[in-house]
Amino acid sequence: MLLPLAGSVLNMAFGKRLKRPYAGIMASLFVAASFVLAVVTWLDLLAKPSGQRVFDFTLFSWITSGSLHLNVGAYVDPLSVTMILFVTGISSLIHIYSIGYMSHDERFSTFFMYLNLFVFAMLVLVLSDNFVFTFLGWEGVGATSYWLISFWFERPTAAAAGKKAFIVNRIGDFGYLTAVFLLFTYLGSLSYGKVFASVGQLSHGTVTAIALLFFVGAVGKSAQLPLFVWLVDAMEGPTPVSALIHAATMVTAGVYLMARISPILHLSLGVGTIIAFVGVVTAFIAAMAATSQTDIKKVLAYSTVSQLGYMFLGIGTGQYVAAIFLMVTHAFYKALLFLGAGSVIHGMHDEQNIKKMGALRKLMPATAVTFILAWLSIAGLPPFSGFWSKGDVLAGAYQQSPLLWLIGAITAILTAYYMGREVYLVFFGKQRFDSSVKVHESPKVMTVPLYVLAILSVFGGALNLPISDKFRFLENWLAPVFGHALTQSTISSSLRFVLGAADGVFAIVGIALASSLWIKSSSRPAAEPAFLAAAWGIDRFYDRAIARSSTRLSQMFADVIEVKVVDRATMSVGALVGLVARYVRKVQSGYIRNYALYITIGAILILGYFVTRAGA
Amino acid sequence: MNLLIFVPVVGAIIVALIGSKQLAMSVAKVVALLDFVLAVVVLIQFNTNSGGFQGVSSISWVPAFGISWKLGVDGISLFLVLLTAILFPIALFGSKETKSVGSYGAWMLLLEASLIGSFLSLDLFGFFLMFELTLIPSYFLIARWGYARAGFAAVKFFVYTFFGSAFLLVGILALVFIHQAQTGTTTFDLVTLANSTHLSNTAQEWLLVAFTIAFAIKAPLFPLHTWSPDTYGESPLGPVVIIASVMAKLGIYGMLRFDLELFPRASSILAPLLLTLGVAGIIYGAIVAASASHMRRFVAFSSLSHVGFIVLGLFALTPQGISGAVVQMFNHGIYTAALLLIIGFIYERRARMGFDGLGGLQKTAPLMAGIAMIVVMASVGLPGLSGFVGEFLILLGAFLSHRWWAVVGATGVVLSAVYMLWAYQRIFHGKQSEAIARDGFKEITKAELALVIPLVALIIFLGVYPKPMLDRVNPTVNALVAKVAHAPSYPSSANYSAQSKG
Amino acid sequence: MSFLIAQVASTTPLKFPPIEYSAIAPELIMVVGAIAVLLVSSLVPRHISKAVSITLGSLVALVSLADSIYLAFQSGSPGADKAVLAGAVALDKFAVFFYVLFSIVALLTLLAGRELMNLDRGRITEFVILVLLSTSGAMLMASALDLIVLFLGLEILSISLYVLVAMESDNDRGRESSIKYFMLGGFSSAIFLYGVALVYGATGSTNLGQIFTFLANNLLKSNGVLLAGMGMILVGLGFKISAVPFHFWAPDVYQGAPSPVTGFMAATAKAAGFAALLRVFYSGFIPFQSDWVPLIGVIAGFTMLVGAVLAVVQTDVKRTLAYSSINQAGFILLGLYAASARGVGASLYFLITYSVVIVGAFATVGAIEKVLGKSGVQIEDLRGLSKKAPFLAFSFVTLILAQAGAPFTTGFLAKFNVVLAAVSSKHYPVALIAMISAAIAVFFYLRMALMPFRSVSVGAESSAEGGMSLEDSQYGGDSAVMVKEEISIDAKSKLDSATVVIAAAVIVTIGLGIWAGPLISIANRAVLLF
Amino acid sequence: MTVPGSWYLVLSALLFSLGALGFFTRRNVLIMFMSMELMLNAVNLTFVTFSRMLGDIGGQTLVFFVLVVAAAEVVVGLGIIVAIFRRRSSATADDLSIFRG
Repeated sequence: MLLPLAGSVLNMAFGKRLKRPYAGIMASLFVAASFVLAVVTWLDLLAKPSGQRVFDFTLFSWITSGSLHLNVGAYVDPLSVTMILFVTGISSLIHIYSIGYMSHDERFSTFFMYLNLFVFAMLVLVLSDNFVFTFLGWEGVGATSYWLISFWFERPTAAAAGKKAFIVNRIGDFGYLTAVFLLFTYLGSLSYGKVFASVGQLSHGTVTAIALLFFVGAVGKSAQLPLFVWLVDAMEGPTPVSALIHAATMVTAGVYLMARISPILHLSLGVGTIIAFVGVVTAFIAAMAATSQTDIKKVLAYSTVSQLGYMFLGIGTGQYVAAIFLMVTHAFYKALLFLGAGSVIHGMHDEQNIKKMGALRKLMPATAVTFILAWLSIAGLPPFSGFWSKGDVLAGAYQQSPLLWLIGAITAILTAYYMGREVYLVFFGKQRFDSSVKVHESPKVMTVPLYVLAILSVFGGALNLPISDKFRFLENWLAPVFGHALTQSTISSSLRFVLGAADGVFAIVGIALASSLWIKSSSRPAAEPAFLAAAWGIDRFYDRAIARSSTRLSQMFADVIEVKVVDRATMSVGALVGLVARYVRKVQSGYIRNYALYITIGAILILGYFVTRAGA
Repeated sequence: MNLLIFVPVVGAIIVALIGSKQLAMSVAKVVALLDFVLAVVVLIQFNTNSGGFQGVSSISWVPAFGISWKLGVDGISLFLVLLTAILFPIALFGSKETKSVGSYGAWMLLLEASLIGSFLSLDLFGFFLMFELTLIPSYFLIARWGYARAGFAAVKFFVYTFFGSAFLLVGILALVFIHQAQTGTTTFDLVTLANSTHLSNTAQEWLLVAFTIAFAIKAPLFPLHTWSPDTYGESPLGPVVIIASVMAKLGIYGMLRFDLELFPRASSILAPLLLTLGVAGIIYGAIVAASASHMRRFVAFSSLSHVGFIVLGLFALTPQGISGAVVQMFNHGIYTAALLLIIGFIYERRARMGFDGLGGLQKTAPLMAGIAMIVVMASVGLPGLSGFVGEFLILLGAFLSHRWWAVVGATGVVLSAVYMLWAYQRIFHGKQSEAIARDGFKEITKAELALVIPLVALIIFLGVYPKPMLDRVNPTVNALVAKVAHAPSYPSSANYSAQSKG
Repeated sequence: MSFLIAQVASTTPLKFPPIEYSAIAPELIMVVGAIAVLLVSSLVPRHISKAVSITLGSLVALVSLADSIYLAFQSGSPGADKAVLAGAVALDKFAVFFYVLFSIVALLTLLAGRELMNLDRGRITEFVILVLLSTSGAMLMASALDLIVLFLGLEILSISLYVLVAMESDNDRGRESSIKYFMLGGFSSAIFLYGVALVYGATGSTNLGQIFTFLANNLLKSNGVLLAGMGMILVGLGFKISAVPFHFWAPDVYQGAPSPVTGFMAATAKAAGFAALLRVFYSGFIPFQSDWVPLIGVIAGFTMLVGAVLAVVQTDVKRTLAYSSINQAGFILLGLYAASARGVGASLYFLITYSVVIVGAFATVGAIEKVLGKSGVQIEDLRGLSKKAPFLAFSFVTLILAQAGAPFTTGFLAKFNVVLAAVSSKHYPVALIAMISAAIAVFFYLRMALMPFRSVSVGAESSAEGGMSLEDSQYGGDSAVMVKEEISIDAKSKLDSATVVIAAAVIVTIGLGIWAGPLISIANRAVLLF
Repeated sequence: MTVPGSWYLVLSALLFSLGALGFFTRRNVLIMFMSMELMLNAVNLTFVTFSRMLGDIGGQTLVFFVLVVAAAEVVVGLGIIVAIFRRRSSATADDLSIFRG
């Protein structure tokens, strides 16, 4: 866990002095090493009987006050091991890829420093043994992603996007913190072990409140409605960042959190339903938006939002394993997609508009092939990994409510469609860019990770095959974590098969739709309504309704209330003294007779006062 | 303990006598460093198991009134003394004054002595004396070495805070006489007054209000803060670091030490009022900071917001809240100082305090930007950096006792991100402004680095491993909380007399 | 003569009171000293008459001081406090306290006046004589136990002062001040006297002891006459201490009078007024406490506020200091208002420290006038003083800050003390007003305190670079004074008597500000009345 | 007829008030000065009256003190007045108002 931190620190210290690729290689090595360690840990746990696959250790005491005792410590259970495995695994690949991708950047070593730091924060997030230390990672990924998004700070949009990401995340954090406070208020402890052991004592209302507040946190981090806006802007960051943070790891933190607090969710009332609906609606809305984007990365961004929606659908319907399964496979293929897109952008010399591409499959064969594999996977075409994971989620949704399933299904079609659109526009059709642009395939250091990810995308489904219980590796592995919180599947295997088939059909429909529309043409305004391109105008609404009005409010406070009210209240006291003085000093006329008169008046006042006392 | 105060006093005299330029300043620096070493010695000798005062020394001063020169340190004042001792060398090394450096150094040392004296004093008279004394060096420092409108700012600062201490004095005296009426002895000794004065609730409330007005102005707590933007804006670099980081803490320290210690009952009765002010400060400061166009004023408002947090923790009256407040006092001092130093560096290069005309500095000064980023992140309370520990404890503590205030206050977490990042973005991100592109912008120098690195190191260390600090703070805080929680209530003076008979 | 007395004695035996000359020795020393100065200075050659008269005058003051201190030890034993001279004069700690005070002020004034009075050679003798005489008047006021003796003291003090104010030749400003002071002083004396007459009518005596006995033992059918008399006495004395609304003369007179005289007036006349006020009201009218105490509170409040507020808008240094002294008078009244031993003790402490500060401050102003070569120094004129005259700048600032009540000066303790007394008597509102007025006052004190360090202009700044180190040596820790004194004096390479006065004032102000215990105890013990 | 003592007191009070009135209505310094003397003499009358009423000789002796003091005051006062108005044509008190505010 500490390795990436060490890498980051080393990079901070010596990165400048190292020659270009070595900083990256060093960073990659550290992450790879932690991947190895993760594997070791996994094997360790695997060796134990399934009931005892938890181990909790404390590094040192962090914050102590009153009855509060927070440690820096790790809580290793199958869930966190799953997380670290794929986090470190994918991170390693992305690190390696970045060595190539960032090779021309001035601040090469800084970039790797941030990346390492990010991985560190992510590991803290998933390994921590208490809510607050998790929060450290939680915020840490927020901060590092802020740095990474605004890595190209000279672009005002990048700077703004980073800031936006951080702030929107903070809104979620507000929920997270409040939930933590509630937990501590009622349970007096914040370590996972103790909280989950005693969560049963809480009233339903409290549990529900806590669950909801945590969900708010997750919504912020995982870019769900209504806080998804930051993720799309975050595409201003370098593409490996998009791949790492906004596809594979950070955004899944929300899902992880929800899975982590499954004992709480399980006890809450109706929160699951809320989560499921938020998830599925997000999935749908984002998918719709994805259909009309022209930026290669924005399509992927909306797609990510949409996929995250699926994950929450899984969480909400109690299908934690399905959600995790989807998370893992999504990490594979989405990382692949992003890296592929990065490869394209790299090859096209920073062109991101898919309308200005086309026919790249010949020029960039490796990228094209891997990208297409990822597409098929995300589209949910059997037997690619996406098919299995999405299938699990949708099946769970069906069990909960056909309505959820229906929206999910429509979204599945849309997913296949918009990804198809992108693939066709980028790799097929006619070349729509100036032939003076010398498009080139990416170097090995970038393509090798693509291959690895492609393999994972294709076969990742094997992790959890619904064929028989024996093949549900992931479910069996995670079962001790979720225990009774997991909603048992009541769907008959035949229905399950029908649903699976339907999934396959949806994928095909979507792909067919895309190919019919986009394989030849690059411009179909009817299929790209402006309001979808603008993501339903939600972002603009925020900008108008919140950002601008709060700016105005702030200005008002600064210019009017502070200056004219608060400060003036102070200054007017001083002014009053001056004013009084100016009036009173006129009394001081310089004339003896006036002074004598005042003396007399004073005397008369005194005598008058005594008259009132006289005779008493 | 006495040495901590007398070393800078003697230093001030020597520096004033030397007078000549370079040597005087060097001596001042050495003295400040020496005092820092002394503070460290105190830190090392501090016994972590005790919640009471340690190293108490007492000399009778004006026996007629029971005034003594009594000093002592506990977990609360320890870190404030340390903060003072850390920041003064930095402030002195960071000062680039060219005018009358001898007087400058002397005033600075005198200010240090008075601040440490205030933190250590266990006698109300001594405290008040030192509390007042802080004003004089600061006044001269601001007025003589400040910027264009420094005279105005200095007077505003002085008169405003002095006005506040009027209430403090009357409050102190009233307390002393109530004590005298009950026990027949006149004393200004804090411990005696705290332990053997019986106050009715009403009396406590009045006294608390009187004390708190003074402290709230000093802190400054919303809405008594309007001296701070002007003062921050016009002060020279060294003093502003001290005023923002240390002197502001004096107000909060006063609330903690005197309000809670002397009027525990009234503290819990009036806590909602103060919590409301704190929360209002959090939000108000944040909102105004978001529109500040002047970097120093920006810091003033962000401090207002942070002070709101500290007060929130303080009057939560829970161990977490108060510990958080103490920790945050220290940490806020550290990162505010760092922030002001960085602003100072920028000012030195650009000779302007406005945000306008800046931008893209990260390009030519990445290291400075990186340090600024750490500081900014500490200030928004990023876990792992020092700001978080305090903020989290404060909010948690407040949540335990006054839930809704904490919830509203927690929005400050979001707001601080808004204004801090906005400011950062304006300075370091974006395209370089034309002026910057033309004139260039120098990277942080080694000398400057030497100033901020200790602060940054503290920010990180205390964020990751705040235990040493909490270990020292907690016993004191627990004792204090216990005291407040078990404070007897005398709804009226009649009850008291009944009690005293029985 | 003897036969005449014998004759009368034979018809109606007249009882002569025993005359204890030792009891009024300080007064006598002053008066005799004044005559001696007159004689000696007219006998010595003209060119040394100045030196002679000043030296002799100072000696007189010193002797008086020595005698006062001797008396202080005399009166130290309990029961030694007594009324002498047929009950007309008191020899008690209270009186002795003021003897000491007045002797010190006289000494300081003479020394300061030596350098700072702008006088013809011969007239310095007059200055010396008048100072000594008016001091004797003030002493008489402090020790008087009879209202008529009090009146005599008042007039001796005042008449000498009228002349002192107008002393400087070719100074019309001084004359205007003088006539204002004279006319209004006479007017208020008349009121005072009328008050005395009414009190006499009501009680049948002008002796404070008898008045007290009478009031304590008789229930007045109608107290109207007495109260009216009391009120008028209050007006008359209120005038002397420049309490609002009887303060109007003070700024005009302070501004116009020669600086050493202003300092003398501000210290001696005010202290004498307070001495009389304390004596009369606490030993005579104490049975009517409930009637006059609240009034004092109101007057104190207004005095503090008016002094502070009006000072804010002034531009002339001496005028500002005049308002400042009005403000201070309010604080002293606050001690009276407390109507307790503590309060009176606080007032006395305030008075003595204030006297030293104000004498020093006006001496400094006088010296500054001399340095700048103009009278009527404006606050703006102080710019750049720290470079021209670092010692003066430093002293000025210290004494100003002492008046503002800065910590580690006597001013702080003085204010602290009276507010303490007020609070101990539960006079919270007025105590608060006091502190608020102090906050307002701080505004102008600070303005004055900073001005010497302001540069005259930007150009002058750079040219004065050389003088910078000097200034540096001047401005440091408060307690650095004593050591620095020498340096700055060396720097000026001129050790004149005014400098000594200023230095002494500064040293006392800071020294006793830190080592505060003894003086407070002395002041507290001088309280005879409870 | 016998005149009650209180009549004298009223008279002296009236005289005193008259003096005071004269003091702050007249502008000629000399007349103001005379008004002041009138006030002092009103006081003397009061003293004498009380002395008679109380049958106490003390009050009458006091008058002598007052007279002496008043004489001294006259000397000094006139001296100052002469000094200041030597160079002026009138003796108007209102001219003396350099100092104000």
